Amino acid sequence: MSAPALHLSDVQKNFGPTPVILGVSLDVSAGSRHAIIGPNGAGKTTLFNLISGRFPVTTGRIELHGQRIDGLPPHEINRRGLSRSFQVTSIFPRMTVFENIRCGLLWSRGYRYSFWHLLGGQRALNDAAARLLADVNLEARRDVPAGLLSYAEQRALEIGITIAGGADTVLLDEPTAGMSRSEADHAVALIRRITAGKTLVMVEHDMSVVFDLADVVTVLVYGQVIASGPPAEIRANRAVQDAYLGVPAAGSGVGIA
Amino acid sequence: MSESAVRTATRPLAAEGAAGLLRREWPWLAALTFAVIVPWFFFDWTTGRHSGFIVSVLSQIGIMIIFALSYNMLMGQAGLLSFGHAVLLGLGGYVTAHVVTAAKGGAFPLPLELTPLVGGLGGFGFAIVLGYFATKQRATAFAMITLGIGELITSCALMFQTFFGGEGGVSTNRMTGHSLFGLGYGPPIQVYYLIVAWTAVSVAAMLLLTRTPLGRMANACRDNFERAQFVGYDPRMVRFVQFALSGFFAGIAGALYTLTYEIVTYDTVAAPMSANALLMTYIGGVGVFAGPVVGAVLVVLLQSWVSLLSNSWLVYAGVLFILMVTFAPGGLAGLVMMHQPIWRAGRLGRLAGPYLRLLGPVLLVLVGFVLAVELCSFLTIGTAQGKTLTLSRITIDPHGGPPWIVAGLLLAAGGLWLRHAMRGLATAWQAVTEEIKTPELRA
Amino acid sequence: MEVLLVSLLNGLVYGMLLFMLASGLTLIFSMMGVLNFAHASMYMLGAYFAYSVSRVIGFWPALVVAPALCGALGALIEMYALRRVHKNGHIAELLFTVGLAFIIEKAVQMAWGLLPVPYRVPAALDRALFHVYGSNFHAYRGFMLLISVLMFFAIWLLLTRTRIGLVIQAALTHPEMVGALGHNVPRVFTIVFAGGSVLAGLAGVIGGNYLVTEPSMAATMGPIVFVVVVFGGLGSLAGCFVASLIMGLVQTFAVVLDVSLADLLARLGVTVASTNPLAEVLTIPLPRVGALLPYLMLILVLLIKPRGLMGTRDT
Amino acid sequence: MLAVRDLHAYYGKSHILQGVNLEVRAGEIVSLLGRNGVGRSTTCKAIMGLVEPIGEVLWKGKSIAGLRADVIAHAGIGYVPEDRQIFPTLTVRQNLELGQKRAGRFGRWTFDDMFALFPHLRERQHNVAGVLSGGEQQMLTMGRTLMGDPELVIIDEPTEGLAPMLVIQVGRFLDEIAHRGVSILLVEQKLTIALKISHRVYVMGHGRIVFEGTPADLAANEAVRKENLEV
Repeated sequence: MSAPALHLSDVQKNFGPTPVILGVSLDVSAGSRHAIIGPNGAGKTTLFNLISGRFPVTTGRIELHGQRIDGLPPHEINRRGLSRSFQVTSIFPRMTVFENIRCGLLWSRGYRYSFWHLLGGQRALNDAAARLLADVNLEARRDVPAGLLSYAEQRALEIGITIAGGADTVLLDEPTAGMSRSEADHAVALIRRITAGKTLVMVEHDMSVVFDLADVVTVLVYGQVIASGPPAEIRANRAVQDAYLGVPAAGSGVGIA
Repeated sequence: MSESAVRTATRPLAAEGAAGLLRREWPWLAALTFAVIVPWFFFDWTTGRHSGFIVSVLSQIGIMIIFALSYNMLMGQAGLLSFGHAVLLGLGGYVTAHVVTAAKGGAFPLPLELTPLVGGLGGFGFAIVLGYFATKQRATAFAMITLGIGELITSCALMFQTFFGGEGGVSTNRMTGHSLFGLGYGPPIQVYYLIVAWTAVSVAAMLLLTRTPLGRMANACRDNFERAQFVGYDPRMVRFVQFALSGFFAGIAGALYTLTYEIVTYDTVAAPMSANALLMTYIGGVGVFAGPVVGAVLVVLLQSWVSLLSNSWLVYAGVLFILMVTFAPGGLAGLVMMHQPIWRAGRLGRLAGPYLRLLGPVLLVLVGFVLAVELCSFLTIGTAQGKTLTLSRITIDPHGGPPWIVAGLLLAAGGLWLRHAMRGLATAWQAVTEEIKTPELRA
Repeated sequence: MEVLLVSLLNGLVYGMLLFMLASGLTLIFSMMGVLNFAHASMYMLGAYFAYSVSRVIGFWPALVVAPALCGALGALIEMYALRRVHKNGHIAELLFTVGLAFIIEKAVQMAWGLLPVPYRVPAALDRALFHVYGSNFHAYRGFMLLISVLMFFAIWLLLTRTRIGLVIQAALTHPEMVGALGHNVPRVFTIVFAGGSVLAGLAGVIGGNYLVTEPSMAATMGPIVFVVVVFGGLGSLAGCFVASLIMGLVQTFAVVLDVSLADLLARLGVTVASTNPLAEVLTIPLPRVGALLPYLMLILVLLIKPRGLMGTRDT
Repeated sequence: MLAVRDLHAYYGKSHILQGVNLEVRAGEIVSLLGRNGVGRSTTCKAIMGLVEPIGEVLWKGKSIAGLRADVIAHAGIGYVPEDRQIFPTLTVRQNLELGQKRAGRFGRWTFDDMFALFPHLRERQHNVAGVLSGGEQQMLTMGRTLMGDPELVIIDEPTEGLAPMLVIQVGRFLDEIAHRGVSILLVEQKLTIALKISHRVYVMGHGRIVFEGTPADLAANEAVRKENLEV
């Protein structure tokens, strides 16, 4: 069995005095679709920031396909095939939508820091960018500065940039946040199609998206993993429901959908 | 300069090539032809020579265009605010001076036409050394390191003799006798055309640079350096390469400076020159590629014309800066761009009226302000230098009452009228923008 | 030995003067988030106002009037101009102060002429305070030290013990929240900007006659104050205090120690041949290199610790 | 007491609030629920004048839209931000002091009330606020806003990132201030608290209010919960 796409062993993170991640150990097998759920402020985004190298780990190890990546700068990790999106949309606002997507492609197509290639003439690159633009359904907004897009369109662009680099491990942080039902459905279909054969790790609040897409679900509460397994098992898990609702609500009868 | 180039590339290149280039880049070609023919308007047929003042101003404009554009490679393209860009210009100039002197001494037959390349490589080399340290940081820390480097090199220039020639600087003689076209480069007009050639080459190169992977990633790092990291680019390396290339073009400007004035002193590396780069680029417009060109032309013209008449250029530059920063942060090019949606919707005519009404009060305030400034300046500095304030042959006594009253009146009346006209313009602008709510803005 | 003690004292005096200038700049930076290029101009104005006022009503009243004038000017600038530029972003604010510095420099030349102004140390303090090992310590330097130390405690007490001080400290990091709690934040910004100008003005009053009062004094002092503020750590008063002292001592000792790199190498047994291309660099004596040191230190510290000695924020 | 009609707001060019209408009557507890990114925090900031509001915001019949935040605070509205924004360099007690509109003027709440509500803060009152834990910071920011004696408190996601035990304490805090006659506009993620203590509930969809009613109505309305709320 090849090394897991992602292997976390006893990862801890403190911000000043307050511990945020209290020893998380997690394996994501290659090619699997893994969802991380948990109440607001449980440390999901912080975990993504540790894996992607945005924040240094306080203690513990993170491995990508068996190679240690904790401590590497984000661009090194990205070049090894791990790409991530952000919970708070992070795009290039003053560049057009087409250019945003193309920036995501540049490194993987080997252009590196070239100042001798004229991008206008790079037919293969531009066609690939155009295809991606169609995938994320933003063709109509091709030459619009990304800052002018609506919230949901920016989220779609965010996903486009993340998958542009062709990374085999994709981390998506609340990809459907703020989207309407129809927009979310389209995004889910896109994610399914684009990450076929790749390893997907996703933070998501919308339970229908989670149970629709994920084959493994990990529940993170207050910086600790309290359960991990196939969706059906998690849904039935009593501890998860309590932790999730905070105090078991008396009489409101609202459980996990 | 949006990505229309992509569409033309898909059609057969040969037939499209020339026409497409012309259609898209006509402003640049028009500017180039203008630069070539303008000295001949000032040609004195009797003596068979061009007016020295005009040629020197035009040469300075050419040099400053390259310098301002190289500065905008950092500020506008990569979002890096540098307070020491003059260092790259000056060092390029010093290198050229030494190389030209060596070439004249017969060490190696370097044609003068290629010396700007030498200056460029000098600038490039120093930019790599200085850039290695400066681009480790960004934003304020970067700005402070460049300020430090600027002051450091300026002090060195004053102190060390061998390379910088100390207070006196390094002089050289451009007539090395080596030239590709057999030109002696004695008369300044020949140097001017060399400058025009190099300016055209540099502008084209920097324009194309904005369409390369590095150029685009520099914009990406400006907008959101964290996202750039997550698409595989090390923002520090992007800043470093961009800084080095910017040093190359600043070096070319430095070389042309040396060829024009045949002397390089510490003020080519000092803070005022860096402030000049900032002034030209910001007033021209940081967000538009051609902005710094407009800024360079305007600032050089203003500077050379005003310094002829008065010695308070600094006040005018300061006021110009403050007005631009408060009312037009996007610079002149930014202002023009703001009118683009209205122009595209064909409603620009509606604004013509308010703009014309604006002209009167602006002139009034301008005259009042200049009068007041000149009165003050002649009150103290003028008397010290024994000059008197003459306005079209009427000598005005700064100590007397009336001139001050006139200045005060002009300013007050002009100010009120201006405020009224501005309000008129604002309402007209509001009405027009309301009408043409472009589809993109409607979410 | 006595050279050491005297230079130590002089270094302290110069350091404290730098602190008075730099402290105002650090406060304004933590509030505006951008460096105020016109701060050294306020220092210059303080000296010139003191010169004019002291000629009319004497040095002691000028000690109060001149900084007050600078404060008033600072308040006007913040309220009627800087506040409007705020919405155009940090770079616009910074360039506004650059334009302002241009105007003030020229206005001073117009008002007081191009040549240095004879702004002298007041007679009462123009004598030796005490002798140390044969050379005497000038009374005026003692006075400067006294004023700057008093100023240091005044700022410290104001910021930590008074309500307005707490509001300022809070507004420096969370202006929006302070507003939402019912405090008039724009007024706080004006107070901080005016306060910074008062400090710079006061530094001008007591520094102007000690050094030289001339139109280019802002341009010479400006970069050094930037170095101190950034070296100490942007936004940190304590860092600014330490950095000012270090800079004061370095500048003073550099002038005193007449030694060059070549001498040091010679002590290590390496003689520098005059033909060696670096000969000039190695043989240049320290006093002449004094002007370089602050910038060398700035670049070094920014590379090792981008936030400076005790900085809290880097942009 | 507070009436918001057809409120719009923009961040740069993106149109976040697309016509929000809501009301809070005297002594009432109203909850504002909805997904991340639908504009709940923006609504609070627009009312508080921290973001430029386009539309009508009436406080006791008088329009306060677009006034400066401190003027609105003086009118009697308190605001507890989602990211707490405690003043790290000041002590806990000094943070509370800054909550008071005038020096030494105590409205309904004195220091002792605060320390009674949050015993933890009494021992830590002279510590610098920067070293407090997440929960303690949440208590401090709520206490600080109360010190200004507001008639209406807008609280943005007080339970975010808090351990279950602390969530209970926040619930108790909300009950306490309601009893002392302070109206509350609560923006919350967890349905538990919101449904338990609110008189009325709004649910926000895409920059717009998509549901208004009592907690019981919401519990019964499967569709709205499915579309707009995640658990």
